[in-house]
Amino acid sequence: MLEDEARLEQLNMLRANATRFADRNSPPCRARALRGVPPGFDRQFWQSIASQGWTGLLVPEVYGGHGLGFAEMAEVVSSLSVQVAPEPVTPVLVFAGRLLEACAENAIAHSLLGEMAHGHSLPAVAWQEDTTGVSGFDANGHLATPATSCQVDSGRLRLSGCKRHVRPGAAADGYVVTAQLTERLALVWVPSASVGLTCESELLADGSFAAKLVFAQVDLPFGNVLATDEAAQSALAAAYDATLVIAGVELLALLRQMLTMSLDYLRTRTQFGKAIGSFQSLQHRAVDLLIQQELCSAVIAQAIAATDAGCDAKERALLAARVKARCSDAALCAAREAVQFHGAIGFTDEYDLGLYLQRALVLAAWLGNGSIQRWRFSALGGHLRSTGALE
Amino acid sequence: MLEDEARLEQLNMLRANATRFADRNSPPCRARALRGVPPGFDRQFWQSIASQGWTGLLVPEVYGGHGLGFAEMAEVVSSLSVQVAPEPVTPVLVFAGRLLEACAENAIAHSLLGEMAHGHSLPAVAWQEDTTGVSGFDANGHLATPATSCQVDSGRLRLSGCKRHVRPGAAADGYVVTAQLTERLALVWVPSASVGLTCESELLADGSFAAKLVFAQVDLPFGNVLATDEAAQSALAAAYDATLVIAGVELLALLRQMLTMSLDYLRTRTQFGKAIGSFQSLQHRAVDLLIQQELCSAVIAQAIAATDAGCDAKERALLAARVKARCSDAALCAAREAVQFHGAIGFTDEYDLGLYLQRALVLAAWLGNGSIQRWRFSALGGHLRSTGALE
Amino acid sequence: MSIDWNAMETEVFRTTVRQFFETHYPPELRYPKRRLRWAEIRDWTLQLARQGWLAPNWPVCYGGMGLSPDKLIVFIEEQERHGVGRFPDMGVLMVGPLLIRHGSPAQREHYLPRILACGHLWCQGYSEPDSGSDLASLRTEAVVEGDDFVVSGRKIWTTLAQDATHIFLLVRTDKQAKRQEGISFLLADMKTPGITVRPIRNIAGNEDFCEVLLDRVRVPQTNLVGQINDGWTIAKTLLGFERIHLGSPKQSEYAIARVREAGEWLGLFEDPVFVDRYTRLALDVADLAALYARFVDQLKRGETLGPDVSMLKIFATETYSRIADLLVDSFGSSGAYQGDVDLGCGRIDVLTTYYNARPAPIYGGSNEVQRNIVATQVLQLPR
Amino acid sequence: MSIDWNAMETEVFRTTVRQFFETHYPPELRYPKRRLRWAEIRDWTLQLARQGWLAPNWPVCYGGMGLSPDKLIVFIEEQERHGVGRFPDMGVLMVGPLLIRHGSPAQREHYLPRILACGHLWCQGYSEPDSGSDLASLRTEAVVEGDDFVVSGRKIWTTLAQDATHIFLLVRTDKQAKRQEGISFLLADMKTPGITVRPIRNIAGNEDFCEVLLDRVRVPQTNLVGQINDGWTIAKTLLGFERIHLGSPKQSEYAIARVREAGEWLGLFEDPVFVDRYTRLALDVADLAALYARFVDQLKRGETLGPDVSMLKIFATETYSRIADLLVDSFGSSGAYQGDVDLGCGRIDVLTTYYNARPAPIYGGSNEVQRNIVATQVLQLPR
Repeated sequence: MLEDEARLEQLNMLRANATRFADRNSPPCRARALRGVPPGFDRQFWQSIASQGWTGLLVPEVYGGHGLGFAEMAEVVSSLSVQVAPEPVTPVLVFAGRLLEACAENAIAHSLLGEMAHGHSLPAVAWQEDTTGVSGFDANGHLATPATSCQVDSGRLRLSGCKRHVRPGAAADGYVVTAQLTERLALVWVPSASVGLTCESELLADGSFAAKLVFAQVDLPFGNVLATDEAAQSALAAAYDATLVIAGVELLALLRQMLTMSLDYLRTRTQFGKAIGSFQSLQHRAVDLLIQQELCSAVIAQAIAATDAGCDAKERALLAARVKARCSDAALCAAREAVQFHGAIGFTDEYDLGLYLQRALVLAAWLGNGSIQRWRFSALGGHLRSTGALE
Repeated sequence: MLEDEARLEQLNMLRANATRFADRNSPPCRARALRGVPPGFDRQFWQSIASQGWTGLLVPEVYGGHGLGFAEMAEVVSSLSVQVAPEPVTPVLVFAGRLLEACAENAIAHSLLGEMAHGHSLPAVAWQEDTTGVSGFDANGHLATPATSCQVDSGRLRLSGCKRHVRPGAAADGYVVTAQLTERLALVWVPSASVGLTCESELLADGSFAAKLVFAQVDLPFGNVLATDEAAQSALAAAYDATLVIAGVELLALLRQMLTMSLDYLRTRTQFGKAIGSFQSLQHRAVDLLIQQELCSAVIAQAIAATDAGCDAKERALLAARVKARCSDAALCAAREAVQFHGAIGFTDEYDLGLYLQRALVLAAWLGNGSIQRWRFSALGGHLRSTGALE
Repeated sequence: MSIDWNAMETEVFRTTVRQFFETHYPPELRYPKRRLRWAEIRDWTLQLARQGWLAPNWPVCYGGMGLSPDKLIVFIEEQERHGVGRFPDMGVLMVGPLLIRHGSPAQREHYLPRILACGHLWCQGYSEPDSGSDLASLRTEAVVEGDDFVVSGRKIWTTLAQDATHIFLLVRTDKQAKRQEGISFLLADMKTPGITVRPIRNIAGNEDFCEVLLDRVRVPQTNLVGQINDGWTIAKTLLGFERIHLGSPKQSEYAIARVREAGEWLGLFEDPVFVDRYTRLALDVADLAALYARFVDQLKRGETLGPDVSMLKIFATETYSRIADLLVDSFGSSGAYQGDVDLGCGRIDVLTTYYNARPAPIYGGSNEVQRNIVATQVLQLPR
Repeated sequence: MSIDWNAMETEVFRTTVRQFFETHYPPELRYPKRRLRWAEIRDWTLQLARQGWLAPNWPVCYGGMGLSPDKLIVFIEEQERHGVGRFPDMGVLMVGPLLIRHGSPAQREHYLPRILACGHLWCQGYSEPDSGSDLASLRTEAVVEGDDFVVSGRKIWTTLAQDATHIFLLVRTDKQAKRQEGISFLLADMKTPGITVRPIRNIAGNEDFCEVLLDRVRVPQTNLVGQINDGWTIAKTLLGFERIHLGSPKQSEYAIARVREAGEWLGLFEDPVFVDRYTRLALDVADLAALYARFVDQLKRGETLGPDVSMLKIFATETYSRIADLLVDSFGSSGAYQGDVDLGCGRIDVLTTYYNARPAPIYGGSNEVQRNIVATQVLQLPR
């Protein structure tokens, strides 16, 4: 836990800053206006995020960043999520960012990381290949070897295959692509302008975009292989787990906001001569949402502390799956209940609730939804551990 | 449906009679007193059931019964179940009774049926062999070939194996046992006094008993084979399905009674200066139980009408599985909620609610609980049918 | 034209109706994802009108088909089975039966033929921003001035008011009276000065509903239906088929069929966990249909439905909602794709089902209110 | 004897406690299925007393261990981990802390040593037949006559009153005052004439609870704790550790371990549907433990718990209940067997878990009342 008083102090300051920044610069109407208009977010706003130093928050100082931890990243992400800011902070800075950092011995990764830290580049990760995304995992719940293949031909690479569900889609400056290289996993950097790469945009529930990428014999220098084999495996697993946790943070922020909006409505809306919040059945359902919120919060705190402390890979994977499972389901449940609490008004486009509901749909589905993460938890063997661990 | 006005009239009369009989002769305190004392029910009371003509209700007139249908049987069973009468009406009269009737070309079955119809004999069915009972079904949800084997040796039978969950246990006068005879299914009659048969009693939640039967080379005349092969299969399947439906009727009666008791309590018990039944959260949960009750009732009515009309075996099996799945889960849910509605008093032994809860546990588990029946429904292929069938 | 439908064998009638729908209903409009706009459904509606089938529920003498309850149910079943979209049917469903029962001869003579000719399209002005579940608290006011009522207020959740030519309104005509006793029932032309329609876009991006602003709208006193201050009672007589309609298993049946399709295309039936979840819901739908059939039988026997019919609406909409959740869940990483998800072998629109299911427990009297009704009126629990 | 436990390293303290339990606690009494009776747990309790560990929560000066909150939690955790059964601990948990805070010197001097010596075993006389969730409506009355209160009424759900030598009572001493303001706190010897104990058998066949009938029981006025009519306030100060105790994940952890065992023995982990149901609940338990740990940390930091701690009790007991249901379900046709079900490789008592889980959402303030508390006091929803 965050025993360190100084860090706690710093976290509180960061939270206050981030909240102030997001409140001022990113009211929900900003998100509303960006829906469905490619790229689905605002690159200028990304620059102002960069000015806050947040694009480099997780990046070690040697690569031009601030070298802070997940606890700090969570504060930033949470503040932006409360305002449904559509910028791809988690996919770029956490998923791609952690991956690049793990590969930073590679010159390209090294330089990309610096550019990302300064807000000049938006890398994305392309790993899933099927409709549901389930083929992204092997029978033991680990990340599976992809079908996308990478052939070596006189010192050059030829990449062929197809990737799906890539966020932030066509707006990324390039992709860290998982591929098979001589039957081993490789992480390959593919700039978005590469010849032979086509990118199809898919509109998501919240008006943001995901990409379907098709690689037709994309020709790349050999140096674009950022990592292979076990190094690639462990980099990918670590980045994926971290992203699950931060996606959980986003989902929790959405849940919190939906519950807050609902409580405000329940307190003020009157029907049959009294505030509807005085009706016991609604009260009890609101309490059940609060319980889910606090469960999310508790397991996220546990996961962030463990990840920041650097626990072993298995433990980290189990915690991350737990976070994503709990937060995905809880946020969708909150969305459902919030609409019901509000009645018809909650289902109108002009009321902000829909923005949260739609973002929750996107984040719950991303990277593996609650059902998939619960299955992963058991496939990883987590369900057979003794749960009697208070110490 | 029961278009026939005369039959409707007759059903109403039967219901009134059965209700009056059960109310007068079988208050819950009778059931209470019989708990845990072998045989777990009252053979004299069985005689008075016989005097009403109910032991022969389903039995065709040619075998000494009344040849009535399942709709009539349901009325009798329901009235007795409302009073938690512990007599094994369903296991004996429906499960064993239907089986014997289907085998009535066999002389032993013929005579047993007549004895049963007159209340002189209590046959039981022994078919399950494992702890959970799941091995009683094959991968397609049909009744599986048993491991119990029957060898033919110079015109005699030798039966070896083990059967479980046999109701009414040691009190039965004999067992229709499923066994393998030259790799085919056979139904074999084993009198309870047979040499080589040992019977271990298991106490059930409601104070009644089930038997574990061990057959150690039990020697029987060949004529005790009541049916083999397809005749045995279809007799067993039909009897099993009918029993599922009538067990559903029992469960519904328990549910109804638990809801009635709860509503009475909710209307009269005051806390915080008002009847607790005025608290909205309890009201809404009571409504959810009512919905489950009515769903049970609707699907039972459908199943009884179809069974009485003689629908095809597949349709019958699907309906029976649906009935047992819905009624098992609904009754257990009602038991749980009824205790919660009542508070601590509902969990005391002196309050009758416990009798209903415990009987519901027994009946829900018997023959395959809700989860197992839902699985069977899909294994039988029922889940892939179009559900759009209003006509 | 004047066939005695009720004398016809049920199955013959069913076949007749089915064939007509199969022959004439535009295939591209089957199972519409949202309420169709007048421009889309106009041709079909006019064809129905020409056939004399626009108002199956009206008596023959007023130009309807005069169907008995059991035949009417067959008609509706066949509509649902074929996925026939609703036209703006408030005139047929609500205004016609109301005027036949409570209207003046002049009102009947004026309005009924125009409804049948599709000249008048009606919308319903009941709900208001501050009276959702608590309709009787409505505040739109009508004051008598000369020969007119002058109506001011706001109506909301008015289905397809954009397409309507007329609106029927519940308005407050006596502010002193107890809630339900000061309400009257008025008919108004949408072209009357002072009426403004503002479509409301919903989360799914459709504009099924509108807000209708009423600013000193002059409605002739002759447009009052029934007695003054008797509007609540009159409006209540319109409930009937409406109440069972909300509990129809059709939406759930359609949705579970989408899950089945998706399951087959995605190979999910290999996964026992999916099969388990799917089967649970398929059984809920099947058992709902059994319960629905019981209420339909009641109607067929000519009986009226009691407050227990609310059970259907509760279970139907919550089952629908659970199915929609399973559909989203089954699609995994594609579960938040807008529009059709391409599965190679076919396309399924996941989110539209999700969006349609979301407000189902709200519309037509929220499930909370329905549960209150069942608790107090059926279970006789104290208020 | 007077070791400064709080100065000890946490892990050293934990090991010390653990070793003591492992060495001395009777193995056959580990994880008891029901509350143990005095005859069963007596030897162990006396051993704890001899060790000076009977009252870990009392200050050293009164003969307790004087543990700080974090050490006390370790002590409780180790008890739970080893499955140490509760002795009749109302004297230690409730009466001691209460007398230390509100008792007279004479009361402290008389009662505290006797509790520590196990000479006095206390039970709690709060609930009444007509005041379940609504404790403040209690009607047992105490009237002053000479030097005594004369007490008449009925107490119910009194845990193990059969074994108790003394009872502490909430009684009404002012019938005119507002509900909570006319209540006093009395101590009584169970041997006083007029006290009758009637054990109440529950569905599981145990007699954990009793009814205590009070018929003109004379209680000396010196047995009044605190001021007259101040009993409600005094009783409330006893809440604290109690409230988090009800939300402990231990019962759920124990129950899910039984499901795991059953699953392994029955081969159910081959069945993906079972794995799915099991995993869902295992995650509920794990996340409950995470939330519980957060509240425990609050206590360890010496903070008091707010009304939000009720969340724990709600989720803990309902998770427990769901696990018990899964256990019954997993056993299929053996799910209704009384007592141990023999699985060849081992035995599991299915119904005892089911029975223990059933009233968990009722005891200690029903979950309905807990939800009311959270709704109004935490979520600030209107009453």
